[in-house]
This record gives sequence, C-alpha cells and structure tokens, in this order.
Amino acid sequence: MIVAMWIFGVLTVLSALGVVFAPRPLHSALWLVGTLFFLAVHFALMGADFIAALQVVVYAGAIMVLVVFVIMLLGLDEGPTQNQSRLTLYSGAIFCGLFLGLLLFAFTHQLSFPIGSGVSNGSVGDPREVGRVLVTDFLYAFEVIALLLFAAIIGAVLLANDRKRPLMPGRGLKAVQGSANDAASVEA
Amino acid sequence: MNILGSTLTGQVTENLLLVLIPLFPLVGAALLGVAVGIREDRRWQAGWAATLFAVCSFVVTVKLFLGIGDAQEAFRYTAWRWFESGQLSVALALRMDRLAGVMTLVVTGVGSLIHLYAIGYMHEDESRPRFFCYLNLFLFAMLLLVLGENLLVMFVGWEGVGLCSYLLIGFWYREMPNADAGQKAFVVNRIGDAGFLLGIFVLFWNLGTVSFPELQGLVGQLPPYLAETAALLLFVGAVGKSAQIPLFVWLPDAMAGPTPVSALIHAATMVTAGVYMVTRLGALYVLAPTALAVIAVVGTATALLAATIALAQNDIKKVLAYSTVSQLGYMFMALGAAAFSNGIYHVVTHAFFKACLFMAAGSVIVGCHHEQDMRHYGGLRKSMPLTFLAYLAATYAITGLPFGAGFFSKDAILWAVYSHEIVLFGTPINRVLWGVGLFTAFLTAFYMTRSLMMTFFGEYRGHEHPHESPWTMTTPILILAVPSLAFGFLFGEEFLHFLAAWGREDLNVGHAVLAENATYHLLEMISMGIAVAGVALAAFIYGLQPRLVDSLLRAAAVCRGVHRALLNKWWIDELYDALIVAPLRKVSAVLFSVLDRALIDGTVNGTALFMAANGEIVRRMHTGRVSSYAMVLFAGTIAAIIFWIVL
Amino acid sequence: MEVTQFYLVLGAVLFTLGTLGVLIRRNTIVIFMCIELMLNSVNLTMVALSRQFGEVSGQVFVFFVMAVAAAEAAVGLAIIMTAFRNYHSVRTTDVHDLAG
Amino acid sequence: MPIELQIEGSRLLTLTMLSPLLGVLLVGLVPATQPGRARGAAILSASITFLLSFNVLSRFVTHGRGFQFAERVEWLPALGIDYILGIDGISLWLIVLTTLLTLLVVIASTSIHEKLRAYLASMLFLEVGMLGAFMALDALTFYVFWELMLVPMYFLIGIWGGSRRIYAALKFFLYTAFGSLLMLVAIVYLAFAHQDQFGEVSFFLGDWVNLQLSVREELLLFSAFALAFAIKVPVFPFHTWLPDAHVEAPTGGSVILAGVLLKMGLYGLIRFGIPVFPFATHAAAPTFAVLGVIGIVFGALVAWMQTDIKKLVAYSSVSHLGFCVLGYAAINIQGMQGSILQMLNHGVSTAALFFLVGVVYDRKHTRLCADYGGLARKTPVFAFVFLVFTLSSVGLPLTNGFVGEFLILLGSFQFSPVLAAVAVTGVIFGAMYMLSLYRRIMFGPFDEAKNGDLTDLTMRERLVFAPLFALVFVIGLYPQFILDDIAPPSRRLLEHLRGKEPAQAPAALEDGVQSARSVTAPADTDTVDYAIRVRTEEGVQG
Amino acid sequence: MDDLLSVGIVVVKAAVVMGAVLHLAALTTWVERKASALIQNRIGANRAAIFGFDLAGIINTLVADPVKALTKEDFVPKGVSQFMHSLAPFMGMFPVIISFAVIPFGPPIVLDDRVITLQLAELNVGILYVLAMGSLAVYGTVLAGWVSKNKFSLMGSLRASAQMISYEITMGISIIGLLALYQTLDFASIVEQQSGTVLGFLPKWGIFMSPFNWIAFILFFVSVMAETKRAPFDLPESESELVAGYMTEYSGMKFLLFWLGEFAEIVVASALVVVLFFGGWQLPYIDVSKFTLGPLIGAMVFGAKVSAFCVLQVIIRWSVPRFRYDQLLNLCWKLMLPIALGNLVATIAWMIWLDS
Repeated sequence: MIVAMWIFGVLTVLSALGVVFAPRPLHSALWLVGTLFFLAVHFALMGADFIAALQVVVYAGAIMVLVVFVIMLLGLDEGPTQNQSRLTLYSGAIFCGLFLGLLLFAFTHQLSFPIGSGVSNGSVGDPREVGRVLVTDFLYAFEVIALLLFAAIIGAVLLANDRKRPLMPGRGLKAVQGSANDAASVEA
Repeated sequence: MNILGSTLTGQVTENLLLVLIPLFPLVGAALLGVAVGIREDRRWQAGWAATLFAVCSFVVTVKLFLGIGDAQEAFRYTAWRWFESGQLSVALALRMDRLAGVMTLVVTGVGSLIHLYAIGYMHEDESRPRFFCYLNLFLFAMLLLVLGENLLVMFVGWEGVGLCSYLLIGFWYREMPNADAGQKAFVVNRIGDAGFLLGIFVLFWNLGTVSFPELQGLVGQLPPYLAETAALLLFVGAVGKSAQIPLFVWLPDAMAGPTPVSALIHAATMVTAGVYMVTRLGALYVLAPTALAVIAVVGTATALLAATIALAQNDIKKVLAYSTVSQLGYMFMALGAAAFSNGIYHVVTHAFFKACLFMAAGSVIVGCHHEQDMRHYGGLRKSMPLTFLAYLAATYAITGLPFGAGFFSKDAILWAVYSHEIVLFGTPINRVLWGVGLFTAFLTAFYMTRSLMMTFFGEYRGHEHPHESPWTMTTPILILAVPSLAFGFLFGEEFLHFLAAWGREDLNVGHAVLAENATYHLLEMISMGIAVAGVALAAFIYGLQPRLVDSLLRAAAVCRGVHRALLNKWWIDELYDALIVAPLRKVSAVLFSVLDRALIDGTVNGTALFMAANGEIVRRMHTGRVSSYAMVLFAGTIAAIIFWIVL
Repeated sequence: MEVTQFYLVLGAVLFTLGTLGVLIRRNTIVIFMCIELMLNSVNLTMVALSRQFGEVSGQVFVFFVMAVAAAEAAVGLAIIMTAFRNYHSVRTTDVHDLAG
Repeated sequence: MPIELQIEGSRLLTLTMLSPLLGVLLVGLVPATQPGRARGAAILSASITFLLSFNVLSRFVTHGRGFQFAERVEWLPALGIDYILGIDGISLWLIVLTTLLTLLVVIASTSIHEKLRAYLASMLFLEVGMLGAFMALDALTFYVFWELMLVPMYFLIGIWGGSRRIYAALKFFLYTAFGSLLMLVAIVYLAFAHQDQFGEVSFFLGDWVNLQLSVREELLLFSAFALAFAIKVPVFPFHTWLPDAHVEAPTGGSVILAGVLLKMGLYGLIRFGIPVFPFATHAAAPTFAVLGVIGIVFGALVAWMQTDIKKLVAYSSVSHLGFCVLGYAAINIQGMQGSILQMLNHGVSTAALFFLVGVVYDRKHTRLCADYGGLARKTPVFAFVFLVFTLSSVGLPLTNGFVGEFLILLGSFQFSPVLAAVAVTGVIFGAMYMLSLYRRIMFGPFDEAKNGDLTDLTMRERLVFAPLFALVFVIGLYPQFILDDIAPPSRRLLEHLRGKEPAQAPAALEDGVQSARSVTAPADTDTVDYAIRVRTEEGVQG
Repeated sequence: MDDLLSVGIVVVKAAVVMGAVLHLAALTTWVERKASALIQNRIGANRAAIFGFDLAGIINTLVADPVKALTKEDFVPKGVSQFMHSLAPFMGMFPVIISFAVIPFGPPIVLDDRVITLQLAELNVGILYVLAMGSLAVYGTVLAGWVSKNKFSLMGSLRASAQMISYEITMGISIIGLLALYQTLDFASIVEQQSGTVLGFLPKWGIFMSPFNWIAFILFFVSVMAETKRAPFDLPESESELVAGYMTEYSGMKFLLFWLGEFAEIVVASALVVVLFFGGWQLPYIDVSKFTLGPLIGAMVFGAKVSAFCVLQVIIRWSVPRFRYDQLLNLCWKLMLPIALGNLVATIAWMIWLDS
C-alpha cells in the first residue's frame, strides 16, 4: 500500500506537471487524463472503490472526452500556446510557492486532529454505504444536483447553439430535443 | 325685512322641480355632445333642440318663481353629499330664493332668446351641434352658479361658466387669436377664482361652513378684519369674472367668439356673476365697509376707463364690449354703496339692453357679411329696419334717456352712491365717485349714440350689399327691445321692492325720505341732462358734422394723442404684458434653464461626473483579462489565509 | 509519512499546480483543465479525510463535486465554444471586452 | 397609535400581489413571433389582478379597525424579518389604481414592437413591486418591494425609451437608489433600536410605533426616510430626474411612473413617517410645506416654458405632487385626505395625459408642440378626451382634480394662509400651462401636409381611456366613496400626531407659520368650529 | 512466502485470462471470416496453408494475416507525433483487455485453506470498473482520429466518441434494474446468485430474474454491440463514407491492434452479457461449484457461453445493414434510453411489489 501510494503519488505529480506545463492543450488534456486515472488509483488504494470507479467514468470517461472533443473541434491545438507575460509568470510562481508553503505548513504543523488516529473501517468505501447516505442524509442535495445537471444541459445547448442557425427554425419541440440530444451526448 | 343683517328664519321647501332647471340644459348639452358628428343635413335640429331645453328650463323657472313667497323663503334641493372632510361637509344642493329666482329668470329667459337668435346666426356654421352643446352647457353652469346652495356649488358654476366661456370664445379655434382670447379669458378668470378660493377658506375656517344660509346667519361673529379680508378676497373673484380693473382685459378680447356668445355670456349673464355673488354674500359685505369702498372705487374706475376706451373703438363689438365693462363698473358702484338690489336691478336691465344691442350688432354683422368695422357701415336703417329699431331702443335704454330701462337703474345707482357714506382711508369719496359716474354716463351716451349714428345713419360705406336678418334673429332682438325700453318704467319699483331684502332701506323706491328728497330729484334732472347732452353731442358730430372728428384730430396734437391712447385702450394690454406676462416668462425661462438645468441638474450631473472620473482611475485596474483577476483573487486568498494563520 | 498526511500534501501540491496553471496559462481550455485539477486535489483531500475519520460523507461530497464538475464542464465548454465563435480565439488575452 | 392587524386566512393580498407573476409566466411561454398572444396573456393576467384587487375593494370594510386582510408570516426569523401585509383605506385605493393602470398600460402596449414580451413581463413585475410596497407593513418587506420596483422601471426606460433613455434611466436609478440606501440604513437602525429597547429585532411597523427615540435620533432617522421619499415624490430640489425619466420613458412607463410610482414617496411618508416619527413629522412639516409650495409654483412655471409635450406634463406632475406634499404637511384632516385623494386624481388624469401624448407620439413620433396644431379639427374625439383630462388636471370642479386640490388648499390654509395663498397661484399657472398646451396642439390652423395622416382614437385606445374618463367624473361628482375609506386611517394618524408638536420651533420658518396661523384660526379650531356648527344647525332648523 | 504465492497466483490468473481473451478474439476473427463466407455463400479464408493444411482458414487468419501485418510498412502521416500515433491503438486495446480483470470465469478453486477465485481482481464495484474501462476506450479512437490529420479520420473519431458515449448511458441505465435485483456490483456475487431456478423450471439467470429483464438484456446487448463499433453500428469506420474512419491512416501492426481490440471488445461484451444475464459459469439445474472439477467445468461452461455470444454477434454483424448516423443517435436517445428508464422503473416497482 505504502509503496503503491508513493509510486502513484510521484506519477500523479508528474502528470499534473505535464498538465500545467505541456505546451499544447491536447497534451495537457492527455496528461490530465493520466492524472485523473492515477487519482482514481489513489482512491482505490484508500478503499474508496466507488469513488475510484466514478472518477474514471465521470472524469476520464466523460468530462475529459468532452474537453478533448472541444480541443479537436475548435482546432485549438495548432501550436504551443504562449504563456502570460513575465510579470504574471513570476508573480504567479511566487504566489503559488507562498501558497504551497502555507498549505504544507498547515498540513504538517497545524492539523487539529492526531494523524493516524482514525480507524478506516471497511465499509467507508462500500458503494452500498455511499449510496445509502446519498439518498438519505443528502437526498436534498442529491435532488438539487440533479436539477443543476438538468439546467446545465439546457444552458449548454443554448450556449453552444450557433446563433446564425436559430435554435428552432419553426420545427417546434422536435428541434429542441434534437439539439439537446447532440449536446447531451457530447456532455455525458 | 332686510335679511342682510339678520338670521334666516324663512320657510325652506325641498322641491324636486328645482333640479330640473339646470338639468334641462345639462341633458341638452349631453345629447348635443353625443350628436356632434351628425349628418350635415340634420344639424339644423341642434339649435332647435338646444333652444327647446333652454325654454323648458325657463318654463320651470317661471313656475317656481311664481311660488316664491317672502324674502326668507326658498326652494331647496339637495342632490347628494358631495364631499366631506373633518368639519367640512359640502352638499351638491340648489337653493332658490328671490334673488336667485330673479337671476334664474334672466339667465333662462334671455338665454332662451339668445338660443333662438343663435339658430339664425349660426345657420351656416358646420359645427352647430358643438356650439349649441357649449351653449347649453354654459346655461347649466350659470344656473348652478346662481342656484348654488353653498359657496362650493357656486364655485362649480363659477368655474363652469369660465370653461364654457373659454370654449365658446375659442369656438372658431382655427384662427389662433380666437384661441388666444379664450385662453386669456380662462386664465384671467382663474386669477379671480384663486382669490375666490381663498375667500372661501377664510370663511370656512372661521365659520365652519360654506352654505349660504348658514353663512348669512354666522357672519356677524366674524371679527371685522376677517370680514374685510374675506370680502376682499371674494371680490377678487368678482373682479375676474365681472371684468373689473385690473382684470377686465379679457372681456374685449372675448368678442372673438360668435356674437350670440358675446350677448349671452359676455353681456347678459356670466359677467354679472360677480355682482350676483357679492349680493349673495351681502350680509358679509355690509360688515366690511372698507371692502365696499374698494368695490365702489374699482367699479367707478372701471366704468370710466372702459367708457373712455369705448369712445374711440371702431369695431362695433368692441364698443359694446367696453360698454359692458363700463356698465359692470356701474353695478359695482352700486354694490360699493351697499345698494345690492340696485346692482341687481342694473344687472337685469343691462341684460335686456346689452343682449339686445349685441344681438342687433350681430344682425348687422351678418347683414354686412361679417364686417365689424363701423367705418364700413352707415345708413343701415333702410336696409335692416327691424334691427335698427331694436338697436335704437336699446341705445335709448343704455344712454339713460328718460324712461328707458337704463335711466331708472343707472340713476338709482348714482343716487345710491351719492347718498351713501363711502369712506376710503378716512376720506369720504362718495361725491367724487358720483361725479365720475355722472361723467361716465355722459360718455356712455356719447359713444352709444356714436355707434348708432355710424351704423345706421349717413351713407352706406361698405361694399357688399347689406340685408335684413331672418326672423329667428330679429324676433329675439325685438322681444328684448321691449323690456329695454319699458322694464324700468313698468316694473322698476316692483322689482326693487321684490328684492328689498337685499337693498338699503333708505333707497326703497317709494320710501318717504326718498320721495321728498329734493336733492334726489335734482340729481335725477342732472343725469337726465347729461344723457341728453351726450346723445345730442354725438348726434351732432356723427350725424351732421362727420368730418369734425377728423379735422379735430388733424388740428391738435393733444387730440391725436388722446385718440391714439383711447384707440389702443390706454395700452393696458401692453402694460400687463410688459409688467406681468413678460417678466413671468422670463422668470420661468430662468427657472428652467438656470435653476433646474444648470443648478440642480448641474449638481447632480457634476456628482455623477466626479464619480465617473474616479471610476476612470479605478477602471485601469480592470484589464478585462481573466488571469489578472485570478491573480488578484488568489493574492487575496493568500492574504486571507495568512491573516487567519497569524491570528 | 502517514497516509492521510501524504494525501493532504499531495492534494496541496496538486492544488497549487492547478492554481499555477490557471495563473500562467493563456489558453482557456488549459485553464479549465487546471481548474479540474484543483477540484480533483480537493476530492483527494476529502477522500483521505473520509478515510481518516471513517466518515462516508466525505465521499458523498466528492460525488457532488463530480456532478458539479460535470455540469461545469458542459456549460464551461459551451461558453468556450461560444467565445471561440465570436472571437476566433480562446486565449484569455484576446477576450477582454470587460476591460474597464 | 397601535397598529392592529386584522389577520385573515384568505391570503387575498398575497394572491393579488403575486398574480401578475402568472402573466409573466404566460408571456414567457408564448413564442416571440406571436405578439398578439403575448399581449393577450398579459391582459388576461392584469385583468385577473385587477379583479382580485376589486375583490379586495369590495370586501374592504370602510370603518374597519386597523389593517385589514392582514397576513403575517415569519420570513427570516433569525433577523426578525417578517412578511407582513395589510391594507387600510389609504393603500386600498392606491392598490386599485395600480392594478387598473397596469391593465390599461398592458392593453395599450400595441405601440411596443421591440421585445414586447420583455416589456410586458417588466410591466407585470413592476406591478408586483408596486402592490407589494403598498401592502407591506414590515419595513424590510416594504424596502424589498420598493427596490423591486426600481429594476423593471429602469429597464422600461432604458430599453424602450426615447433617444436619451440611457441617461434618463441611469439618472432615475441613481437618484432613487441613493435615497433608498439611506433609508435602508435608517431601517436597520430602527430594527436594532427595537432590539435595544424590547429585546428583539423587529422590522414591523407596529413594533416601531412603540419605540422611544430621542429627538435627535428621530430627526436624523426621519431625514433618512424623508430623503428617500422626497426623491421619489419628487419634492422640489430633487425633482430633476422626473422630467428626464418621463420624457424618455415609453408611454406605458410614463403612465406607471406618474400614475403610481410617484405616489410611493408620499405614501411612504404617511405610512412610515407619521407613525414612527411623529415629532419629526411636526418638525419637518413647515419645510415640506414650503418645498411643496415651491414645487407647485416652480413646476407650473417651468411647465409653461416647455415645448415638449411630455416634459410639460412631467413638470405638471412636479406641480401636482407639490400640492400633495403641501396637503400632507398641513397636518390636518382636510390636508391629509386631500393629499391622498389628489394622489389618486393625479394618477388618473396625468396617466391619461401620458396616454394621450402616447397616442400622437405613436402616430407622428414627435413630442414637440410645434409639430402639431389644429388637431381638434382632424381628430375631434382625441381633442375632446384631451380636453377632459386637461380640465381634470387643471382642477375644474366636478372633475376629479378639484376636490383634492380644494381640500389640500383648505387644509394648508389652516396651516399657513400665506403658503396657501402662494399655492393658489398654482391653480392659475395650472390653467395657464395646460391650456397653452391644449391651444398649441389642438387649436390654430391645421397643417394638412404634415399631419394629414393623423387618425383619431382607435377602439382600443378608446377602451383604454374609457375607465379613466369615467373616473374623472365619478370622483369629481362623488369623491365621498374614496374619502370615506381614507378618513378613518387619516384620523388615526392625526390622532397619533396630536400633542406631539415639538416643544420649541426648530426652524425659523415656524415663526412665520405660527404668526400666520394666528391671523386666521383661533388656537383650538376644532372646538370652536364644533360650537359654531351646532349653533348653525339650530339656526337652520329654528 | 505466502505473499509470493499470492502474487504468483495472480500472475498465473492474469496470464490465463489474457491468453484466453486474446485467443478468443483471434478465433473470433476466424469465425468472422468463415461465418461471413458462409452467410455470403462462399468459401472464405482458404488460401494460406501450412503444408497444405489450412485448418479451415485458421492458418490464413491467425498466421498469415498477422505476419503480413507485422511486415508491412508502419506508415505515419507527416507532422504527426510518432508517439501519439502509436499511443492511439494501444489506448484502444488496453482498457478492453484489462476490463476482463473483474470477470469471474469459474467457481473458486478451494485448496485446503486457500480459496483461489477465478477472477483476476475481486473488486466490489466490478460493473463500474467495466463501465469505466469502456469509457476509457474512447480515447483510442479519439486520439487516432485526431493524430491522423485527416478529415475522414477526425470525422470517424467524432462519430465514434459520440456513439460510444451515448450508448454507454443506455448501457449503464439498462442494467441498473438488474443490479438492484442483485443488490451488488460485485461480479462474483452476481454469478453466485444465479444458481438455482425460478418458478421451478427456469434457470435463475439474470434474464429470468424479473419479468422485465429480457428488455434489459436486449438493450444491453444492443448497447454493447454499439460500443464495439461494428455493423450495424460501424458508422465510425464505414468504408463507403469515411474510407476507414479513424483507422484510415493506420496500417500494419497498429491497424491490427485496432482490429484485435475490436474483437477483444466482442469477447468482453459477450462475457458481460453472459455474466449479467446468462448465469456466468453456472449451468442450469446443476450446481457446478460442488464438483471437484467444478472450476474447470465452470470455466468451460463460461467459455462456451461466451463463444456462443461471439458467434451471435458475428452473425448479426453480417446480417444487418448499417444505420444512418442520425438514426443511430435517435435510436439511442429517443428509443432505447426511454425504454431503459421505463424498464428501470418497472423493475423497481416489481421489486417493491415483491417485497410487499
């Protein structure tokens, strides 16, 4: 466990670096897929199987496909993109360093709970347990999230629809469904 | 029997018929209003319908009038509680006592005749229904004014007649001067109305009521200075409505309206509303001697001023208009001498002869194809004999030649002034006023005869062929000519007796003191002589020596100057324009451009600009680039974390 | 190093890297991906703490974060597409209509 | 003055207030290509609201106690904010006016071609805000609705307005927002003052009445409220947003602005100012009276100078609202009743005037008097209707304008004859500018080449004018049915104010007023009047 | 020592599974050639032979073809990253093969105290794992299409990804009801639950566990077929429209990898269908796990079932014509998705009814 943790930890950080510093967006995207995949491994290592699987399905399988899709569709990968001005770069780096330092400081010296005292019982990662909590304690949030996704679908359809081509050229509801399908298929 | 000083104790009878009097014209107005757009070939009916309603109203009035008992008795009709607030409670109520009855008779009677006359006068006009609608509406408002049970109902009529006057003066609105004249009339009237309102306020806040009978009983409790204030404020209203100095300027302009309108509104009825109102509140006015003095002075001055202007006018209607103003001045002289019934007497006789004069003038105007300048008349007695007869009779009456209607009423006024102690600023002025009144009588005789001569005698100086008017026009004129001549002679004494409650005790005709008073008879002689002199002089100049005036004007610069001044009405319009209207315009413009736009808006916009300038500085921080925002956001987060850790 | 602490630190590092990416990259899509990275680092932290405390709600939160991320991806990418249609670029330096 | 809530379970007020939202929904569902159906939906909704308000009117008990149809629901209990609605005779008629005018505006929306649905939705939203503000008894609820009105109006001016609409909209927004923010501060202060004194935060008007405030506090807080309300009225030096907003707003916007929104300010002064700040109300009355009179004369004079029809009517609003303020400041029953009645009258006649301006503007797209002239001949019905509303605006007796104006002047005369005398000139100037407007548009020669294509009022327009036209005469002939409703709350308010005059006159002005007052009225007018009245009745009967 | 043994066992299992899948896939290619020939009434794959034995075309398909592919020129378009170009087929192949890791292919072997499950990874979220891997498979096609710098490729990959994502949803939803019946996501547990009978005569396979599961089966089967991107769902590589879709620029071994991946997908799909609906390694009426050779028998039963479904898919592929693309998506979103949702509701309702 510890060994795997370290190995995948290093891999995660490396691929995250790839995401940030890869000159081409598509490479960034692929690095990100890697990162996400490794994170899924981490989740699995921590016993959160459900989350791990979900991580791959949702992130790697859906969101990142969407991103890659957009990159390809828009032809954004023509060449390495320039970074911001030097000032931004340096100040960004300094801020990030400061921030990381703060976080590390906080996580190593300021934790308010004794590290390792927690008992990881086996049922924590069990999908059954997660599911139960999800539809009991968090039912309201669950429903809200459902609504949010629904709204997002509509929003995405409206936004991505080409203005020059009206959404509904007199075809009524059918057309809406059609375009919703396209967008939803892209989005799922 | 004088009710001016006493509380009312008479019988008040509720009578539903009373409401019919104003209702007939109102219904007529409404019907005609709806029918404004009827077909051309049906429009002739409008005049007849309106006349019918007016006559109905007259008939009801006669019926009621005959039922009025003694001075304290009255008919009353309360429609509904109009509004009430706190102690104020106003009913839409009508009340007819002797005074109101007389006025109602004049309004409906003369009004009916003028309606009839208007049928002929307006028979070519395409908007006759509208005209008769207005005319009926006017009748309604005037009747409200006269019959109002309280100050507010009177005020309704007061403003209502102003509105109708506005509408009728501007009846031919396509000519801008007509519209201007109407507006001028309304606005000037409104000045008076404002005073009237304030007067109401004074009375209400101190007596707690606006109802005439109640007021009559309560005015005695008013402290003198308040009585004076209220009386003067209300008089301002009368000044506006009855065209006295300084608010008389609208009346001559009002001649822009059709002639029946001039006859009805601006001679016979509306303009006398002021007189009626003062009489109605006579109980108040007798408590306010200073106010009465002011009234007398204003009336006298107006009479003189208007008469002088009338001397030089060439427009026949203008002559009559100034004559009306002058005669109204007489009426106010009477009021100023507390001889209210004499004022009303003159109102009635004036209604007869001035309506007759106006209608006759209208007949002449129609006959001469809408020519109003007397210099283009002449010798019309041959071509329109009936009109001539009527005009002659009316002129006879107004000039104050013996036994005409004007003779009795005017003399009574002069005597009232002479015999009454009118004190202003500690000085008794009644003799002066009398003298001026007498001189005015002379002028009146002169200019009226002048107009008669210029119109009906001599050679015809116009171009179009004159013709006599149709019977609808001549009949009313002739009918009115009769009382113009005979009213005073036949009914004068009875009339004054009838209204004795509103008159001075010592002036009652038949009063022992009066009958034996040598001065009274002397003065009668003098005024008779003056009238004859005026008539004779005018007849001489304009009948026998038509060139005399011209040569006089050519000869003497003074004469020319005077003539110019008279012709231009003493430049009073111009004076008002320069002193009031123009500065007001200037002030408004300055208020708008300087105060409103520059100062207030300047401050507001200046603040906004200041803010905008600040924003301009802050703006540069907003590059519109997400990353710089993100950077700032992130820096802020870090600062927050540090803050949190440090604390 | 303790497991939980390890993951906290790992989360911090990933978060910082994501932030760095957001700050220094110009391409909107890359920025978008960096935000995803930040979200994931938080997910990691939450799962780690969920494990630490034996409390399943941490994972439920992660679930919600994922759902929100999905919604965000849909709308965010649609916005990027729209922006591209209008500006023919997805660089943050080219889209600055809100410049004061 | 305890504020009684006659709680009733029907939730009629909430229903009425929120019913326009149904219209918003319906309008939103209609496709943009079918303006007719959108308008139909809005008309339907506005009619429903109107009928509901009519229901309120019919079930309202004239002499009922306290606030009727009251509702009280905890809204944000943690902050002591309740959702409290309730109406008395004062708000009742304003509510009916609001629903009526909104309905008419929606009917008359044919001139809107751009973004009709948004226009209608804004209008209906605006209606919600207005109704809510008239119904709210909780200061924060009131404030929410108060601000809610601002937004749709901003859009109405800013989107469908004339050429300088952005400037006007912004000016309108900033002016009003500026005032209302100060008011918010005062509201919060009062709520916490209540906590200090009674232990819990409360925004309820009825709780505030019991507050013990020092004179200094009261004056300061009242100033904050009064500024917000004065801007909305608008009282003289704060009026410059009004002409701009009116001129640039679309017809419907002007109508609602003049008809309802301007009443908000005075309504707020009466609803909140008097119960909570009785001393300050007394102290500020002379100032308000003077400003009101300045407004009357100033508005009238400036209106006289205008060449733009709408601007003229806008300045006439300043003048008319000056009357209302004067009546309010008179602090007597006549002034109060007159003021409220005049608000309604102004709502009827000025709204109608704006509609009328809209009629010609829709046809000729110019608002300059000079571009018209002699219309009486070409469009007689229009001219007639215009005349009636002109006269109503001028305050001719037997039209609605008279009674309110009369009561105000009467009331103010008791307060200060001098001010009343100055204010009366407003009557004169009113006739001057309105008739000169009428003369310039309707009279004179008709330019066939320029205006030959003008048409008279259409059936729809006649329909819009019909109720207002009827109201002009109904109120003019029998205003008592409104005055009766207004009287009890007015009396309660005055009762509350009685005996709370500040010990010493705060302003030098007060001296003038005092001395002026002594000219006419004995100190205790009421008793004297009563005595006289009794005697009078005896006199008449005996 | 123990650990070492465990690792060893895992390695062995991995090798077995890997080999089995690849061989099944390879064999399926042969079946494909031969079946198509049969269906089209021709002989098919009969040229290559070793010493005259063509083994009914096996030599041709399993020896000659790979050799040919291996020796072909590896063509990479100009200006394209060699690494990316190679990565694409790998990423297409990899998730497919590892998704087999969670599929139990036989009852556990019990040796004294040690239980060796015939399942590579005992994940308690097995189905999610498979779905996750399935969604990762998209990257292969997407990358291939993008890296080829070719219109047809890009078009093909876009079609492929849209198709796969869409059908994944139907696939997932269609089996939720089933999973609710099983009350678990673990494949081993699922298969174990499928022993015995329902109504006394039907084997208690997934498809018979509720009156609606046959609907789920049809939906799921259609979806997994769509996932394999084969006819009638071969829009991404339809040769008459897009030359060869995302594979246009691939040749030689890389092409073969794609090809093999496709067939591996067929095998995985069949295995999933079998595990979920047809009892996995269970034999009807007989409890295999009780036999000594149970694991072997179970594995053989499983293999047989999988093979049958592979053949079925091949037959379908050669029997049904290709969809039009809009029909394809409409089928998914407008027909299958609603039916899947309805099926879900119905199944749950049925469960509740059963409980009450």
